[in-house]
Amino acid sequence: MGVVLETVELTKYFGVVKAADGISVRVEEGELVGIIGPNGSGKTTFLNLITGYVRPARGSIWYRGKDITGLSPRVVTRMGIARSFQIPQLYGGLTVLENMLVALAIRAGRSGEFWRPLQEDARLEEAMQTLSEFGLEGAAAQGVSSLAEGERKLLDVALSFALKPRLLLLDEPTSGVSVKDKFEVMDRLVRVLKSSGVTTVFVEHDLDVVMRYAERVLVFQEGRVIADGPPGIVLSDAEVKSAIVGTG
Amino acid sequence: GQSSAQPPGAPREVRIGVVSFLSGPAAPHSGIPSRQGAQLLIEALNAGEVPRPYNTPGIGGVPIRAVYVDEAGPVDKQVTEFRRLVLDARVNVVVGYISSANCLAIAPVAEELRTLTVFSVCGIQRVFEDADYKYVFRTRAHQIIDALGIARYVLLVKPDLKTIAGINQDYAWGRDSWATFKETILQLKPDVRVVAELWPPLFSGEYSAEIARLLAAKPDVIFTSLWGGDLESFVGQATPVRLFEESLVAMTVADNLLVPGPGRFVPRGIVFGARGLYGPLTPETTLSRWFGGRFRARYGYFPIHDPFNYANSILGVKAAFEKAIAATRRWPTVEEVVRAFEYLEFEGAAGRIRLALGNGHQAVEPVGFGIVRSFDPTKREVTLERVIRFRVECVNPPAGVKSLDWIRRGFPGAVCP
Amino acid sequence: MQWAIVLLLAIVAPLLPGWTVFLLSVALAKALVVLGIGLLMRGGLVSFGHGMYYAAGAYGVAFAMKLMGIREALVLAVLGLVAGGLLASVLGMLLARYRGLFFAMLNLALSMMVYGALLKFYWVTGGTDGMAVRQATFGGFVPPAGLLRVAYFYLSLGVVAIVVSMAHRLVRSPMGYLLRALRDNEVRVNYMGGWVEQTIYRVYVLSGGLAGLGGSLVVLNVGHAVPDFAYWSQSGEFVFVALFGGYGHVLGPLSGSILFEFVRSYAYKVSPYTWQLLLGAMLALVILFLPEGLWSLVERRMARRDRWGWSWRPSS
Amino acid sequence: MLEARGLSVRLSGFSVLRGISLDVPSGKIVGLVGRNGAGKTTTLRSIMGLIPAVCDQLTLGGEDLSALPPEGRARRGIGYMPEDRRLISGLTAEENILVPGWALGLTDASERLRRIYSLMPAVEALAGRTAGQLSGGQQKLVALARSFMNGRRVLLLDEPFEGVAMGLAQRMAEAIRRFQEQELDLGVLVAESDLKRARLLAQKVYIIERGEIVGEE
Amino acid sequence: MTQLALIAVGGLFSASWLFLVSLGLTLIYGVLRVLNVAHGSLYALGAYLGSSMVLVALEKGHGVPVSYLILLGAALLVGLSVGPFLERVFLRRIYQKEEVLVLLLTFAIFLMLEDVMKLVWGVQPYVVNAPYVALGVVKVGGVRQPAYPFLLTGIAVTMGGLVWAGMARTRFGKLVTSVIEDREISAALGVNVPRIFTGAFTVGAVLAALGGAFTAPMISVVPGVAVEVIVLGFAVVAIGGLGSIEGAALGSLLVGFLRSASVHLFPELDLVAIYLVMALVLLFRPQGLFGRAEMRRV
Ligand SMILES: Nc1ncnc2c1ncn2[C@@H]1O[C@H](COP(=O)(O)OP(=O)(O)OP(=O)(O)O)[C@@H](O)[C@H]1O
Ligand SMILES: Nc1ncnc2c1ncn2[C@@H]1O[C@H](COP(=O)(O)OP(=O)(O)OP(=O)(O)O)[C@@H](O)[C@H]1O
Ligand SMILES: [Mg+2]
Ligand SMILES: [Mg+2]
Repeated sequence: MGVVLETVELTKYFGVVKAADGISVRVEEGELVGIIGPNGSGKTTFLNLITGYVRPARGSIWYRGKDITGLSPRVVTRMGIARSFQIPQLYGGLTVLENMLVALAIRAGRSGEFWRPLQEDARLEEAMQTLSEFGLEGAAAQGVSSLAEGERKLLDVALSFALKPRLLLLDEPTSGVSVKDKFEVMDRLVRVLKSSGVTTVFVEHDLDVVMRYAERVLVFQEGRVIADGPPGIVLSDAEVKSAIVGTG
Repeated sequence: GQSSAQPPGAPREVRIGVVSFLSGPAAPHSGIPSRQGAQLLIEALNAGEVPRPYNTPGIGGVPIRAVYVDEAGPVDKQVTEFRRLVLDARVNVVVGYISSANCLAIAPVAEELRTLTVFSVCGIQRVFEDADYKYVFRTRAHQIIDALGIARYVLLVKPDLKTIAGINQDYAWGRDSWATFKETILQLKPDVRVVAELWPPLFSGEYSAEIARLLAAKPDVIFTSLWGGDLESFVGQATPVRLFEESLVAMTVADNLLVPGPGRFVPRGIVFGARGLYGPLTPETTLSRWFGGRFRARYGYFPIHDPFNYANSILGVKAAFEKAIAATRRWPTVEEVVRAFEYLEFEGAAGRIRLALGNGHQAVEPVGFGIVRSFDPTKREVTLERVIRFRVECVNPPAGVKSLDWIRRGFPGAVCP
Repeated sequence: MQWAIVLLLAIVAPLLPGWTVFLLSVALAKALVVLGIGLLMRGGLVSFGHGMYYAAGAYGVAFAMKLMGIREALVLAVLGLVAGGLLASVLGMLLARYRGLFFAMLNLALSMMVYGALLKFYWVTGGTDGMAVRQATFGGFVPPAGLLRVAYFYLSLGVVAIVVSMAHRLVRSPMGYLLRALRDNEVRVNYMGGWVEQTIYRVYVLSGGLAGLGGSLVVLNVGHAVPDFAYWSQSGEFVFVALFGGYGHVLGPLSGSILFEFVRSYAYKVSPYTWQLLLGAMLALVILFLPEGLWSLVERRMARRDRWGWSWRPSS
Repeated sequence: MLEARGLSVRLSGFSVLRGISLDVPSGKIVGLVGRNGAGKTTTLRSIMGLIPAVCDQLTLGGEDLSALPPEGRARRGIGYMPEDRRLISGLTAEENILVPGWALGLTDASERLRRIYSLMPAVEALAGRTAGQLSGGQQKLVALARSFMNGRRVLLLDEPFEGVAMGLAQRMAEAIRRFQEQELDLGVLVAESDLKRARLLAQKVYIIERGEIVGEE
Repeated sequence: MTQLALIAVGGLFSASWLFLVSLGLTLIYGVLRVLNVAHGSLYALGAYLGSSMVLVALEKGHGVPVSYLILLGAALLVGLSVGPFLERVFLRRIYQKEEVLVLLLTFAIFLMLEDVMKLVWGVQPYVVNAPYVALGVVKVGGVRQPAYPFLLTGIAVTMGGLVWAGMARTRFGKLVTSVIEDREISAALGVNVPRIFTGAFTVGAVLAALGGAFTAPMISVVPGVAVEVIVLGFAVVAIGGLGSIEGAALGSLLVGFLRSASVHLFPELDLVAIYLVMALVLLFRPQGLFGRAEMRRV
């Protein structure tokens, strides 16, 4: 079991706001790590830093022994890190299916291809299958701009999942997804991730979800990691409790 | 009797396409006056009201029908419109064109479509110096006469001139005009110094920086080929700071300032050119008196060069047709008209026009200049002093010689005052 | 669909009056430029400077004839393509970083500098007077006068047919979709590992090449190249036609270009004094009531037919 | 206060809402609970006038709303918090909250702002920051505060707690309750996907499924 | 020394004019996200109406001093009537569409207005330079310079200040920001979206007409004056950063001074000066001098 991801003293201030204040974290191969913390504690920023959307002022990021600090999201993604977004990032002008097909085509390195149609049979089949894993097969032909918020969220996760990453970063994957579907989707997702050995880090506010799926929990507060450990232990910690329930 | 009867084989009407700027910045001073001239003449021809030798109605007794087309728009548009005129509107003759680029582009198309085409205003010498055309004619002299003539003029009225400057629009007309002027001056008086060469963009309209530079440089003579709205803006901005008193300003297209419109004026003391003997320089002939009078009565001002140029083209067409009819005693083919047109010498609306250059397709003309003594804004007339007219042989190169070569070689064969 | 239209055009062309054939040839050639601009627009990039590639094609032909004596039509057309593509491949390196109106304006600035250069180096380019282009040959032959226009027409039509069918493939290919995707959300494209700049660069070079190709065909038809080809208003017109026809479908630019040329010619004809009013009014109407372009009319029609077709099936 | 009868919406050929009827009485918090895509957002948006809807009746305190444009409905005192936050990213958080006040020319805008801050101190801490840079949850908070600005008679809250950490969610719920106590006859309609959470907050809950109300409790 | 002074004064004049011409453009872009080609037409309308009204006044024997007020009045008349008309009849219908589409609609309006002006004012040129001449000349470095451009400078500074204060400091400005960014949610928050649009467009139209009206005394007003103004205005606005008033000011100064310097030092550059500045600025600061680079929040 190697270290998949390691951050060293990651620091990023936005003006006076300490979005990351010396974050050092290590994630092992195959782990399923949950991140919790009050709003504005720097969770999303942490994912932005890892994937190169935001550059750290200080500190470094290592992925499988390689320094990826300062690399662009594209390069980072190409190295096998995918992420989903808190605010779904979709192609508003395309249908659900087309969104998925684009993801698959890029993953296969076919984005420069201009003579064969996007909708190849094999690709179509995989797309439909991935969509059905997220319960979106019914909406395949629908334009994404008319999706309900929860469906958008699911599609967003599905798109990052479809990239077959080795490290998957999910930003609040189930917020907006109704309670009934939440666990169903997570169950399926986690099963696949586990069986294929994908290392996963997910940000979540719903403690039930964290308790159930995370093997390890990081608690963020004001840009720092204030607790790190198995969910049962971390969530019963008094400091953590006050952080989660206290200031916001 | 004989003259008003139609020859055998005559069509019901002769269709003439008349192309000039009807919109855009070239319309007010050039395009619209041109159209006015053409329209007036065509109506009078059809009514048989034009004095001799054009007193027969229409062309060979056949009435003329004019189709007016806007010259504004890109060159591919012009070519398309030309084709539409010929192939769809079925005109027999196309007359007009003001922009040199359009003339250059249209000429080969006219050849292809075998359509008699007579250029009216455009002045670029390249048309007939660089190519031979069969169906294309130009009934005005090329632009060399303007800048060359005005150079000779300023040397005559200001023989001690030491420094010159130029302000010309940054496009072919401005470049060519300045080159001609400068070359001529330096050829005739090599010790003259050029102190400023300014190139405002076409239609820029704001010249305060240029004027300041000219005032600071204090050249003896300033040459400008500005025309239309640009010229007026320049005049408007240069007058209050007394540029025209500091330097002798020579304008080749000064007659543009005479087009009616509120508030416009001609400054005193400038060298006034009208691209030939037109406007206030028009010689007294039966036709010029008639045309000028009619034109003034109808449009409220004495015609400047553009209406005269368009009228000349139409008169040339009539003369050529009727010469051909006289030879064949029937309605002529276009080739017969072309043959009659070549080397034609005919009575223009303001003096005789001779097609002496370009194998008989290109006219030569005299040119004249004067210094503005006064301007009457109600009649839109200037009084000129020290008027000098240069005969054809002085300002036009001989046949077969390219204009610029002719200047550089020191005007061999020129006959000048 | 596109082949049907090509076939139709090919058959009726020789029967049409001469000036219509000419107008169609020019419209077809310009449709290539519009198509290239339309491709970029699918990626959310509007260029107000493609006139420079159009001019590059046109002047490329003029220089090839003047300096190298090349007269073969097809060779000249390819030269135009190369000229436009080359210029675009240089400028594209810089422009691929820009989006939105800045992309539009920087294109405009560059094209105006090209325009300025064509003016400034007048001793080479003839300045505003432009450069003449002589008749081209077809396989070494000069077609007789009567057939010349038809020959040019078939040349344009052939080129357009090939390009349109290639474009049709392209818009349905991964690259075509990626273009639409990056218009909607570049962030997501990056996070899928897609290379936004590279895609834009490729399409930009392609569209520059198409503009050059269009320019070369236009100048062969028109016979004269002028700096105005690179003027911003010419570029603006191309963008206009792209919207007028609708760039959502590859046939949009084609139909838009043809219709636009006819509409404009018609406006010149019926009201030589106020053609701008007529043209402006027509364009305003299209924009207000058919914002997806004229082709959307056709598509709506076809969609209706589809639905109608469905209703015939037995209901389940 | 707010009464809707037979609210139906068709969007691009799909029947998204089919005859929804609901009451939001004054002084009450009403929940609207359903799964993803059930039509909660669509219901709220059509009450706000943002999508065309067909209905038998849509009244606010007896006054017919159906012909009013969105700004007219806002003027009648309906505060709206959209699900996807929709802050004006170019303005600061405080300016965002003030927008309804400026737009409607509310004379008591600054007084209301003070009240909002006292209800939600966390918002005051963000007041001067550019809205576009706030974190997802912070934006939710500001969007809620903004709906308070002109929500004098009805609040339409679309999944207000989604993406909000537990502690803050509790305080937001508390703020909603206290705000309602202050604005005597305010009715609140909360769209929620979590029945449990809805029950905690609301006195009455409608269950929506595939565009229809299938139950209430 | 003289040359330097002349370059400075010339640059200031040129800059004032450019700023006056581009202010309304940048405002309308900043507010409506509309790159308004019809701006040129409004400018031309201001020029035509200004000239013809001053002409009538002078003929009626009013003194020249009144003419400055008349120019102002003409600009207001054009802006307040044509502005709302264009906005209500045309633009309002397609705001939610792409920026280019709106741009091209304004281009169609521009085409129509070109001919409308021809029908109203004919094709004869208008030169009404009494207001220009009346202000006399001043000496700069021993060279006579017209005083009128200083008036332009004054107007440009005043207008720039007013608009800047109006946008940055007032609630109206904030509401406008809100409407631009999210029309739908603004309406739901009680903003009367149509009124904001009409208001903003009208202000822009008044500014455009003002530029035209006060330029008219310097130039010959002929068909086609609209065209040149548009590109120059666009260039200045792009240099400064779309929608930024400070940017337009700085852009005008840059272009103005470069043009003035090129006239004195290297006249060959005059034609391309403005595009040179534009290309250089956009290369090194893609968002324009004062434009804000926006990062999408994910
Ligand atoms: N313009 C449209 N065209 C077609 N279908 C639409 C359109 N807009 C919404 N829908 C569909 O209507 C249904 C209801 O959507 P709505 O947003 O109201 O759901 P919701 O209950 O708010 O869901 P969520 O909890 O995920 O936010 C969804 O299935 C959605 O896909
Ligand atoms: N681009 C930015 N500019 C300025 N401030 C920023 C930026 N991005 C984030 N911030 C600030 O940094 C802090 C951390 O934000 P972040 O989005 O990481 O929080 P979070 O933990 O994901 O919160 P939430 O749970 O609400 O999503 C917040 O206070 C936020 O306002
Ligand atoms: Mg977050
Ligand atoms: Mg919803």
